[in-house]
Amino acid sequence: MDLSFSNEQENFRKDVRNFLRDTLKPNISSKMKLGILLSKDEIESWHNTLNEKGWLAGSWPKKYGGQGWGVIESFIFEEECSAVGAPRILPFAFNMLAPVLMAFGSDKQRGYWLPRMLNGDDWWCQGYSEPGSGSDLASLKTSASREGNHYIVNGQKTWTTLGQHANMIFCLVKTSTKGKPQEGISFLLIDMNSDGIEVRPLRTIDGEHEINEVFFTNVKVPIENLVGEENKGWTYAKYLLAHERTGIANVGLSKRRIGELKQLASETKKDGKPLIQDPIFAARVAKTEIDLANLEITNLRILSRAQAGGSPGPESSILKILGSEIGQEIDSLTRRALGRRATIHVPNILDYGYNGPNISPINAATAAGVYFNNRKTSIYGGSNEIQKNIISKAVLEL
Amino acid sequence: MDLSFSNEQENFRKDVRNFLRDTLKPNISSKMKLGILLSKDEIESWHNTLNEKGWLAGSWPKKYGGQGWGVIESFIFEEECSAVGAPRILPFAFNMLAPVLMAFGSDKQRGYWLPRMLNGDDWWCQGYSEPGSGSDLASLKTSASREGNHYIVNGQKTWTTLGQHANMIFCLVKTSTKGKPQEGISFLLIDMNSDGIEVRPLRTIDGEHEINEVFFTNVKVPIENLVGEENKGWTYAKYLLAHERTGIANVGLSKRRIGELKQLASETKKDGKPLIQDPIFAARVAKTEIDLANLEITNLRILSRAQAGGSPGPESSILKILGSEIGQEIDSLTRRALGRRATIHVPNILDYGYNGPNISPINAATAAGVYFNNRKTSIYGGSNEIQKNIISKAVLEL
Amino acid sequence: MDFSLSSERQILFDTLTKYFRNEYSLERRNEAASSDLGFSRDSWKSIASLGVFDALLKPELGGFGGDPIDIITVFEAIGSGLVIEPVLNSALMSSMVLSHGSEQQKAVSQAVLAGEARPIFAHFEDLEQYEIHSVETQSTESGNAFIVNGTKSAVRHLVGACHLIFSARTSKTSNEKDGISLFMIPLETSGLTFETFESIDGGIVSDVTFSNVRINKDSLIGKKDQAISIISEAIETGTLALCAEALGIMERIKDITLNYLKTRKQFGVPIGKFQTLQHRMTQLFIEIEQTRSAIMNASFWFNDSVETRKKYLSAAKYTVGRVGALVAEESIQMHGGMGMTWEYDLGHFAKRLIMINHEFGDEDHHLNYYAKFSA
Amino acid sequence: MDFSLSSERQILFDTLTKYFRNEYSLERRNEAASSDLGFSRDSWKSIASLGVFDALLKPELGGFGGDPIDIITVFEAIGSGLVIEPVLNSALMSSMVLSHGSEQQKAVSQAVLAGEARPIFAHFEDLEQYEIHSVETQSTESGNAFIVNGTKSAVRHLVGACHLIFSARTSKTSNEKDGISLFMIPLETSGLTFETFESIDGGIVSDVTFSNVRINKDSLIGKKDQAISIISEAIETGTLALCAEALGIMERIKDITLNYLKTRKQFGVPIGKFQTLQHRMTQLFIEIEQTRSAIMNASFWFNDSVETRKKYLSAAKYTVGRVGALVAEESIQMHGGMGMTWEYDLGHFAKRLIMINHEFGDEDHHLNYYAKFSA
Repeated sequence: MDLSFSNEQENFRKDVRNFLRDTLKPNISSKMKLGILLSKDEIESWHNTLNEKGWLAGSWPKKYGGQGWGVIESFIFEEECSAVGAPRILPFAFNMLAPVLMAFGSDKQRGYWLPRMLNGDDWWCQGYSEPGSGSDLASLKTSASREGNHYIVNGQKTWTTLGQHANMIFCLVKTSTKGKPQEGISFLLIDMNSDGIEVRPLRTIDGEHEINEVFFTNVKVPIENLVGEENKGWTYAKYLLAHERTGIANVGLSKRRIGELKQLASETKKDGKPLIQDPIFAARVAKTEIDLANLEITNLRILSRAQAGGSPGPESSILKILGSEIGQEIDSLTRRALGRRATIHVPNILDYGYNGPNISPINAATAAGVYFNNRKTSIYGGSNEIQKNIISKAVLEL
Repeated sequence: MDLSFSNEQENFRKDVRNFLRDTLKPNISSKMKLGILLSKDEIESWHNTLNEKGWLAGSWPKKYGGQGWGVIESFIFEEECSAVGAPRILPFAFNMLAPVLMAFGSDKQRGYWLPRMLNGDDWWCQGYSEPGSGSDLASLKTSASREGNHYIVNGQKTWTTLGQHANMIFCLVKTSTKGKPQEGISFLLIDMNSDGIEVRPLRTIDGEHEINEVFFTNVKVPIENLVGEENKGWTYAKYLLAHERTGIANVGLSKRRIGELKQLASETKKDGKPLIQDPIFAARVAKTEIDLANLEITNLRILSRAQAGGSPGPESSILKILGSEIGQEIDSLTRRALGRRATIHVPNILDYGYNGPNISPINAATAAGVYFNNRKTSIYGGSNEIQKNIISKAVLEL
Repeated sequence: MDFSLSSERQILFDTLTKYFRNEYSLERRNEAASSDLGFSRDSWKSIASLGVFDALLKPELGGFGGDPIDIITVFEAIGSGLVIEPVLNSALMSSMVLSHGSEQQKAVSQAVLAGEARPIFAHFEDLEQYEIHSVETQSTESGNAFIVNGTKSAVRHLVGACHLIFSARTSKTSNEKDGISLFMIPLETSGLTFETFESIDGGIVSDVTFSNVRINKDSLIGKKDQAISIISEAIETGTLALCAEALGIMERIKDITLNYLKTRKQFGVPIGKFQTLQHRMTQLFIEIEQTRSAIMNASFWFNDSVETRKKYLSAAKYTVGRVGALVAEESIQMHGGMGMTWEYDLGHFAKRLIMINHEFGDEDHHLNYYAKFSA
Repeated sequence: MDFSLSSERQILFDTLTKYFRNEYSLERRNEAASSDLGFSRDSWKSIASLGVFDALLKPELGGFGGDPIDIITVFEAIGSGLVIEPVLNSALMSSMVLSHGSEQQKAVSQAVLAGEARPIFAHFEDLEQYEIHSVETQSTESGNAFIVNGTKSAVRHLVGACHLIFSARTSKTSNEKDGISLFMIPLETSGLTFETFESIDGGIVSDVTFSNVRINKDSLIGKKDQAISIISEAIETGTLALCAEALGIMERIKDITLNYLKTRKQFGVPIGKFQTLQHRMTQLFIEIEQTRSAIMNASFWFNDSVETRKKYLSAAKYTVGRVGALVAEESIQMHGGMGMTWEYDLGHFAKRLIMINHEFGDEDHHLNYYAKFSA
């Protein structure tokens, strides 16, 4: 048993750190630290910066333009990015669609779509959830019927994160109503500029526009945009879910945010003394910090098992549950630390052209909004209830 | 809205207080405060003392020898008894069987059994649970088949509290296998001295002998010992469950015990200062105290609704859940307050003839044992999970 | 012992909840909340005309209510309607403060009753969390005037108010609870600067800064240096009201969530058939019942000794804080994605419920207070 | 980075757990626990002969292990067997303390390794909870001797020991951490009185009182007045061991409870099919995994700086305390009545798991420590 990183890994960490120091713009990192949604340009610009270094898809095999990073390298990269507030690489193309294409796509699909991802030619979004099927994904209703060389797609997707920027969407659609619900699902790549697609914003409770509804009315999709076999989409979706988990514990991000919380709580006061000296608040912070220190090891244990045995198993559901709960606890403590000023809600505080008053402490501008927005983290990507069902059945065999 | 007691009620409280001051023996109250199981003699002696005053079955109608107390009077009586550590009146005869006999028994049964309860002629125990049917009571298997003027009873009951002292047991038995499981159950009174009955002790995890297994092998029970109609026992059992709840919030008891806990925590030390001054421990105590203060009102709200509308409704499941949880939290804090000395286990510390060493603080002698023993309070009488099912279905209509 | 409302209060409660349900839609509320004023002048007048202010104020303040039970009755209804108008501050707390003032000052309070004035009482400052005596704004006597310097922080409803009522230190004493005075000035007094922000739960909050603001001596309310008990009483009354508002919100969230559990289907059955959700919903129900009990208790002891009042008030606000967070978070979680959307009612109730924890002390603050009073 | 045990340690762990499962039944354990000695001399010898002590002790103490990983490996196995013999105190902690002593004193430690001696180290006193420096027992120099007065409280396994190792104040200093010394005396030294009590989790605990006990100067272990770091190291090592013991117990409880959920039927189906119990069991599983991580972390940082060691050790003991109570209470609850009975295994594991929270600091104590070190 040895929990230390190898020399190579430590050197890689230094490289990442240096790279971030040289390339990350302060305004971007400030926005990330305040939990402010980046603009399309800002995200694409960061993707380009990473792509120039070859790190946009580090975990991809080298033959596809990646670095062949193992899970530990990916972990180190994400931890360093989180530590300084670098933007998260959008997962839809790189962590979700790409592994499916690599495993199940045709040579032609791989050869066409993967380079375009690296170049930033496409902005991908995910078409899974529907109004009537959240956690019960297999009950989805969007249909694709074959007509000649096309599928005709009808239906509605929802909860489509950043779909407003996307030109492509990968969808689960119903291609057959025979057998179990899972057996008639296919995996389709759809051009968002097709006739019959409408994207409507769906504001979240903090007032942000991050998610969308996507409506499909007789949308024509060429059959070459089917991934793998017809009616096998459920298998690919499950494969994708497993791959999606790698960074889901958010250890690096939460570490940075606990540090910021402690800093904040040393500036705000309770009965004349710094809040962080209040034994009850200090205990809340310490509990969260310990949970996180434990999660760091749990995360590495599960990842290194994945490293050895292929994709992470159902145990990775632990990471989703704990990662979201700890993140939400930090959100909660941050708004508590702000006391009465938590009510302030100025998410455009760092926008170019903002000419409102300064806010002190600046965290007050977004803390409550972030708290409410992040309630989503225990809901999306398979709610924590679904994760518990998975552990219960697949790990505990109940 | 007025939460105060009437003058009559306050006067009644004074009467109870005076009575207890005059009659309760210090040794008994000390045992109660340490959570020590009383002997058969001690319990019977206290029942006699109450009976002489007419308060052994105060909530019974006057025509049966009670005082016709309402729920508020019963609450006051129990609160005052708890406050000074008076023994609990055993519920099996007075709160469980008696209401069933009053509602469903024959005149002959009422005339025979009720006076004997008051006189202390019988010690009743309850024969509900079976090894295979705890929370799923309707699945019980003990059978009673009619043969002439008798039922022949075969089967096994378990979790029979203080059954080792009992000469009578009221049982739910299976008299028919037709229809739903609930429809073939009857309510039978059985003499524990009958041939074919064997009582075996069942030690609890704290080493105490309070509960028992009762085995029935071809036990003859006269048909006049059937209560109400054959196969209607489930109705009577449900009626009984509702009646059992009146004192179940244990508000008075928990109030006294929080007081004792605070006293204890002012004597033990943490880093040189009284433990009660430790902000974290003080917060734990305060939380429990607030929960209890809230429960006191919730209890009175539900009881006074019961006063108005007959028997307490399914809302009374709240009282069982909160009452047991708060009690268990006090158990937990008491052992915590004792620190390293909580490990000491001398439940016979107050026995006549005990010649072992004194224990300081004396709470250490029993605190851990009581903590473990009281894990039962969220299990018996319909586990807290069953109570939640009841609320969910009967109150929330889910 | 009687846990039901008197028939007059029951009628008031029913009238208010009916009004809020039928006339005061969430859509209109949110529209008003995002206006420049942050609430609706029309709604303010309607609420005044319903007799809400009369019910909240004692006869000596011009009303015909003002008992703790009146206050919790009205504010439970206000919570159920997610009312965003400044009833708490302008009608209740300002009137209580002004009742200690001059006849001229009391006249402002009378105008409130008529729906014609809206003074706002600003007390808390800067980064200090919730301690009532943490006042650093200075008001220094200078001839016939006071010169005021300082900042009041995150004041709700200040935009559109007629007068600013505020606290300031008028002398330094060894006891930090002494030396605080109260003042009322017109909002347009020169030297005041305002910074306004959107509030997460709707409406506008303001920081108001005094830079050598010269105010008349007769701006003083009551006795110099001795305002802490007036402030405490107003804030304690406000705290009781907030608790009841939170309860009204919780009851609405309970209804919304129960309805969702009964109608939303997954895996072919209503999700309310899943035992996990049943038990979690039951937990919420139990906690809400306990919250109601806590508030009843606080109102029952409200006119007892100061220590007893504070003790049970802190017990109630602690309970509201702890349960409020639980109810908001669990109800969103049980809804899944739906609970996260702006268009659905739940989120707006949840936001207000959480932010009530940030007014007049959160659960930790009040647990600590309770522990002091019950030691 | 490698999370697996070395093959030697894996073999040791497998050997021990196999032995405890096959040769060390719970029935025999409970019989030994309720004997006058409180444990079994035979089991003690068997454990010694299995090489447990060699694995626990560093080469300089006569063993060939002693790494933090050795300690957690052995003690997880000890927990899984609910072993009641004094491995922790007599073999590990006493040896660590004696390694600072004279050759004569070290010889006792050598006899332990051979299974022939059982000294017991008694440090904590009276009603103070868990602070290591809270020593009030006095040891006053008097010519060629020390005169000792005081009481050591609730000492496990003292009955049947050969020697008593204890701490006492030998001088008053302004720093309460200084002025403490260590001694070893034969248990039969005159002037010692013992009061023995049954322990809730099995075995015997003793209060030992010194009344003007005259002991030889050569009873002193190491340097006078400067024992605190020796004591701390022994107790910190003991704390790590206890954490691992708790983990072994949790894993057993998990297995017992999972088996029950899969086999016990109610309402016609295994109770493990009820979603509420599935989610609660999943919660236990997650928390136990986190506990294992905490202990790995504590062992990883154990030989780092004192502050870092203490920080992660407190994180682990806090986690063990919090999760231990949850696991014990939830597993009993999910069993229902069965979990309450003496004849079923679960309760005995649960009792030991809870009482581990009462040795070397409970969750509150260690959370507070952690907060200090991470401020």
